[in-house]
Amino acid sequence: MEILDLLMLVYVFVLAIFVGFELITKVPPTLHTPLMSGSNAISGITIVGALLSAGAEEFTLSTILGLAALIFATINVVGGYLVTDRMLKMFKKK
Amino acid sequence: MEILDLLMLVYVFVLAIFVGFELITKVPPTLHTPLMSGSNAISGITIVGALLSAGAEEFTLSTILGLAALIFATINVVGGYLVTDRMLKMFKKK
Amino acid sequence: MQIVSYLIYLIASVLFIFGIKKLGSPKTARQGNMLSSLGMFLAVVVTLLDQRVLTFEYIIIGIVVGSAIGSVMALKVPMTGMPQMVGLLNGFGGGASALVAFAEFYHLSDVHSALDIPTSVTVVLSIIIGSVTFTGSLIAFGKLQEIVTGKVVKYPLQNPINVLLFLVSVAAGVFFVIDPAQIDMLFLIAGISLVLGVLLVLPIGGADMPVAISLLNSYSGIAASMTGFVLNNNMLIIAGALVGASGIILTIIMCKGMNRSLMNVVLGGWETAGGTGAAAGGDKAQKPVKSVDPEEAAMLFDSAQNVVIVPGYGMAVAQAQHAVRELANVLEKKGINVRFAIHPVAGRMPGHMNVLLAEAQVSYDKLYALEDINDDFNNVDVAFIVGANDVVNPAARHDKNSPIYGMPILNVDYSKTVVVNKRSLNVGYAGIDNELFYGDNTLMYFGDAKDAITKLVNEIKGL
Amino acid sequence: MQIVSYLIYLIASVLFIFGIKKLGSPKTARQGNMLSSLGMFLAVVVTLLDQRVLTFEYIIIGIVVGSAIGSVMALKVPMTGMPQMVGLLNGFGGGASALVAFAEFYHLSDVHSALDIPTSVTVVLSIIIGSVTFTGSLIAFGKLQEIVTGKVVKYPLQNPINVLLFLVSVAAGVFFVIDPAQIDMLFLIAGISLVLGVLLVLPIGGADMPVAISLLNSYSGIAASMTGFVLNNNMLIIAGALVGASGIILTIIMCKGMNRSLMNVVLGGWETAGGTGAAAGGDKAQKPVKSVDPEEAAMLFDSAQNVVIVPGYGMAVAQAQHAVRELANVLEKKGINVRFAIHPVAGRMPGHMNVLLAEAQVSYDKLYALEDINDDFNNVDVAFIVGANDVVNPAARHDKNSPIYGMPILNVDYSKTVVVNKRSLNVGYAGIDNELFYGDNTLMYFGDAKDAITKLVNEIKGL
Ligand SMILES: NC(=O)c1ccc[n+]([C@@H]2O[C@H](COP(=O)([O-])OP(=O)(O)OC[C@H]3O[C@@H](n4cnc5c(N)ncnc54)[C@H](OP(=O)(O)O)[C@@H]3O)[C@@H](O)[C@H]2O)c1
Ligand SMILES: NC(=O)c1ccc[n+]([C@@H]2O[C@H](COP(=O)([O-])OP(=O)(O)OC[C@H]3O[C@@H](n4cnc5c(N)ncnc54)[C@H](OP(=O)(O)O)[C@@H]3O)[C@@H](O)[C@H]2O)c1
Repeated sequence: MEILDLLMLVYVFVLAIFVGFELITKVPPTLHTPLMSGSNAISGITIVGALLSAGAEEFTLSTILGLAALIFATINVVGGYLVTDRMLKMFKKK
Repeated sequence: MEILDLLMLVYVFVLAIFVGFELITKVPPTLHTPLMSGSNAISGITIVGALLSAGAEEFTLSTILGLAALIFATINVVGGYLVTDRMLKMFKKK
Repeated sequence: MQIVSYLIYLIASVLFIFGIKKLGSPKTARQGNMLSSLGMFLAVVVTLLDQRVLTFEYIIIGIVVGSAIGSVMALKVPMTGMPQMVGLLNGFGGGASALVAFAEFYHLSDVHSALDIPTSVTVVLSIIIGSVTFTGSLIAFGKLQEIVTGKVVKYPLQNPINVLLFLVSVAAGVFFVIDPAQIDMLFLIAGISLVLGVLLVLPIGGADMPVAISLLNSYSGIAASMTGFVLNNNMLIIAGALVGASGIILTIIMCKGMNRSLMNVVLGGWETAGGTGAAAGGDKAQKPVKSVDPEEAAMLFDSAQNVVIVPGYGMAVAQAQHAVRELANVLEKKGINVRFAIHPVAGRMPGHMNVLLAEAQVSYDKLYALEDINDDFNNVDVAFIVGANDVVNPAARHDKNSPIYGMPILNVDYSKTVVVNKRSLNVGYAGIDNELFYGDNTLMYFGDAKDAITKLVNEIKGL
Repeated sequence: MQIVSYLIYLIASVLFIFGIKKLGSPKTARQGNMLSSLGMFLAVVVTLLDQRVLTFEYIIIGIVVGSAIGSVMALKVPMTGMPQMVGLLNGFGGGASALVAFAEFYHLSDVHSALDIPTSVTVVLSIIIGSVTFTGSLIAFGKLQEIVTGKVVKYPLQNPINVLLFLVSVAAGVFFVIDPAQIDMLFLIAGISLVLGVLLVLPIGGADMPVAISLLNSYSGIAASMTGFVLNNNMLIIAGALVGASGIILTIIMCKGMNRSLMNVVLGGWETAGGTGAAAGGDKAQKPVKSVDPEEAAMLFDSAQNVVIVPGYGMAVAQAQHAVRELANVLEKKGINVRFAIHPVAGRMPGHMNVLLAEAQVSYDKLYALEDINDDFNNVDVAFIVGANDVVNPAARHDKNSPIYGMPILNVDYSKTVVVNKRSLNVGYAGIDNELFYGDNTLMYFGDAKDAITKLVNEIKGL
């Protein structure tokens, strides 16, 4: 990877921080707990990295690490989205 | 330019649109006229492209076009920021 | 070296973002504009250090000439001329984008034999958008400055011709992308786009120009982004995207406020828009209105506790903002509570009234937005309408056949007395009659806003 | 092919953004969460089509096992256990990031001879952040679940040791970047970081855990972004940045609400925090309090017009949300106006009370935020405090020496009568006495919230 390519990624990072900041300051306190668990589920996005490592052709150390990472990340993703949905299902106006 | 590099730029574009959208919807109606002229000044950023073209070593068609572009863009930038500042200077609370 | 300039471009982008963020409050807005211009300054300085920049003579000429013209324009324009000014500056920005794309094309074809596909596509798009923005903005400027007719211009086969021109330029673009040596295609595209800019804006009514300008502003942002794609420069893309978003959002706000679709505006829908209202003149004479002279009006104000002033386009036309401010001062000295109610689309561009009143040094915390004051008109003794019309038309609330039905209006008719200052019973922007003028609690105070209010102030002072 | 997957990654990123955007309102929040999970699904599917993925057996095992564990956890956890749950999930996320960085290192060093500098830097950062997040979150979970001591743990040279460990891991990181063949360095870094995670969270008081968890959540987002840098994948960077921003903002909100600096929390500042408050017990006995029994309380409620219920951490401990909802129902049936006042840091995590009341099916439009109800307490007949303490402590308004001075509180003491339900006069989270309990218009209604309110409801029904 070239330093210039890295800088490209830094641009994306900085912009995404801005987007995140603006959107999250708009979430009302009522929804802060689901926000916490929902954004936590998003952080399970490393599942993508885990899939790449766990799916390598030969079974190497990399695969084992990848498998462990995959299990961890899947727990984070599936657990996070489900529990958030469970909470949000309860928010009702009558 | 590779298509993949182009996609990189598309990411930046999409994120910047989101940032712009979130920030601009927060600007109160009071400031909509300065917003219009201030953001117009920012659109003079093509001055960067104009500088690159106008500063080429040999005097070619590209230089002439660049010079014209530079004058136009400078008018946009200088005029835009000055007029916005003139307006904003007037917004006072007493 | 390139790394440093990339980093500084990043800083400039962040400054643009913060600049717009700080425009979110009148307190920080000026600082925001300065941050944004600092970003621009950094961007220019870094670019001058780029290895591609070898001679500085033309650059100095360009910057000096451009800055001189820009400064003079910025310092000379009267506040009432803001819509035109933004339109004109915008045109220059669009023009610059198109020129840069051309220059870049020449430069690249000197260096490489052929352009690759993404580059040639973005060159074509830059030229199309930049050229349309350029001539379109000039026409918009001309209309507002009354150099070009403000009327809705219609000609046979209008839309088919525009579509045809557009398709031809797209086709030419495709040819160019397939064979980037065909420079004629670029000229063809530019020519057609310049014509298209004229044809697209000409049909739009003069009073609809701010919408067109805001839309073109959005285009010029997108044109800057396209240039960013050509030059592979993130900062241009970000800055352009911010402007693009800003233009489109303001356009939507205006259309919503006018209760019309963008299509309707762009296709020159309302032929009556901005007209003198001869159409609605028919039954006007029949209905009786009550009118007051300066003395009677002064007495009315004098006995009020709570006054709300509602400015509209007429205040801008008459340049009456200073007189209005004088009125507010005089009333406040008498212990009367004076507030201003600002409708989101009063005047001819978003925030128009706010800028004028700021110029006349009215403190911005006396300016109330529609939703903040509308429930309070019941408690208002005198609502004073200065050159506003559509934004206080009660038909919007109940008359399903009215073209402005559904548009939110200021409920001035709920106050105890309404005093309306305008020159006649003529219609406003939407070209429709206003039942408010015939209301039981309405008094018309005819005259040019500036004159009439100056007289009123003198009367009140004399009491 | 790669173009398609880049595009779909872009779509997934946009879905995450929209998902969080829609969390801005309770009406669209659920849909937002679904959009976000759809984004995740797309990301997974596209990755499976990547040319690097060649065998699916381990993937299937991983997904099945992970999904099973995740679903069971998500469906079994009681609503009161949310803080722990988030902490635990968060730890898994951090662990996964560190493991991926390792795996990627092995993979890359199989393919190329040496890693380039940006890659090795990001590998090191991923491992540090991921490992700290992993063990830190596990300790936080343990503290909340009361497996690990909830006390503020202090040991000699605490900060020097942490700084030293951190410097050692940075030094090891530098060595690794200089010579990426030194795999031992990576193990050293991982080991130290795992220890550091434990040492950093252990000193923090149990009641401060939500702040720690939120901060670690932010770290795990940043870890995901780092992984994105390693894999050169924008989507990971974007998703990670969103999470990073979310975590840090929630952390700041909590610190502001508690009127403490982040440093103070992280360094385990308040030793008394979450304690039983023996310290403040001294002069408590002297001052007289008035207390009521269920019957008297019921009569009070019965004669009220306007009731505001203020829930706090005690409601969560007692799981009294259903009883509270029952109370509101009974009162409403009698024509009494019942509202809930929710302090921003009531309970132990942001939005804690809202989730519990939502679970008990209280409509969210009956829940008022501090700024929306605070001016109205003058008109309230009975303010009923259920297991809240610090968030209604008037000392925050006037006692400059109080640790919570300056923190915004609910002005319940302005209502005609205040009824406080808790088990004793013990202190709450901040470990300070509450003068509200001794106020003239305050009545204490002692007892566990669930029991006490159930009794109250029965009495009211019997009236
Ligand atoms: N603000 C925006 O962003 C924007 C953009 C595009 C369109 N618009 C449209 O513009 C309209 C704005 O409403 P508005 O109520 O402000 O204006 P309006 O409805 O256009 O009415 C303006 C009134 O001012 C009077 N006037 C003109 N010159 C005057 C003078 N010298 N002294 C006193 N009065 C004078 C005119 O009546 P006389 O001729 O009888 O004096 C006219 O009826 C809306 O329909 C809106 O949709 C707004
Ligand atoms: N929400 C957040 O994000 C967050 C995060 C970190 C820290 N905090 C802090 O947490 C505190 C929250 O304030 P708060 O007023 O909600 O809670 P609090 O001040 O901690 O007080 C809770 C009270 O509930 C009572 N209680 C405990 N169990 C009970 C039961 N079973 N039945 C009835 N009452 C019971 C306790 O008194 P008895 O023992 O006498 O019953 C205690 O005084 C603030 O200081 C805030 O800064 C909040």
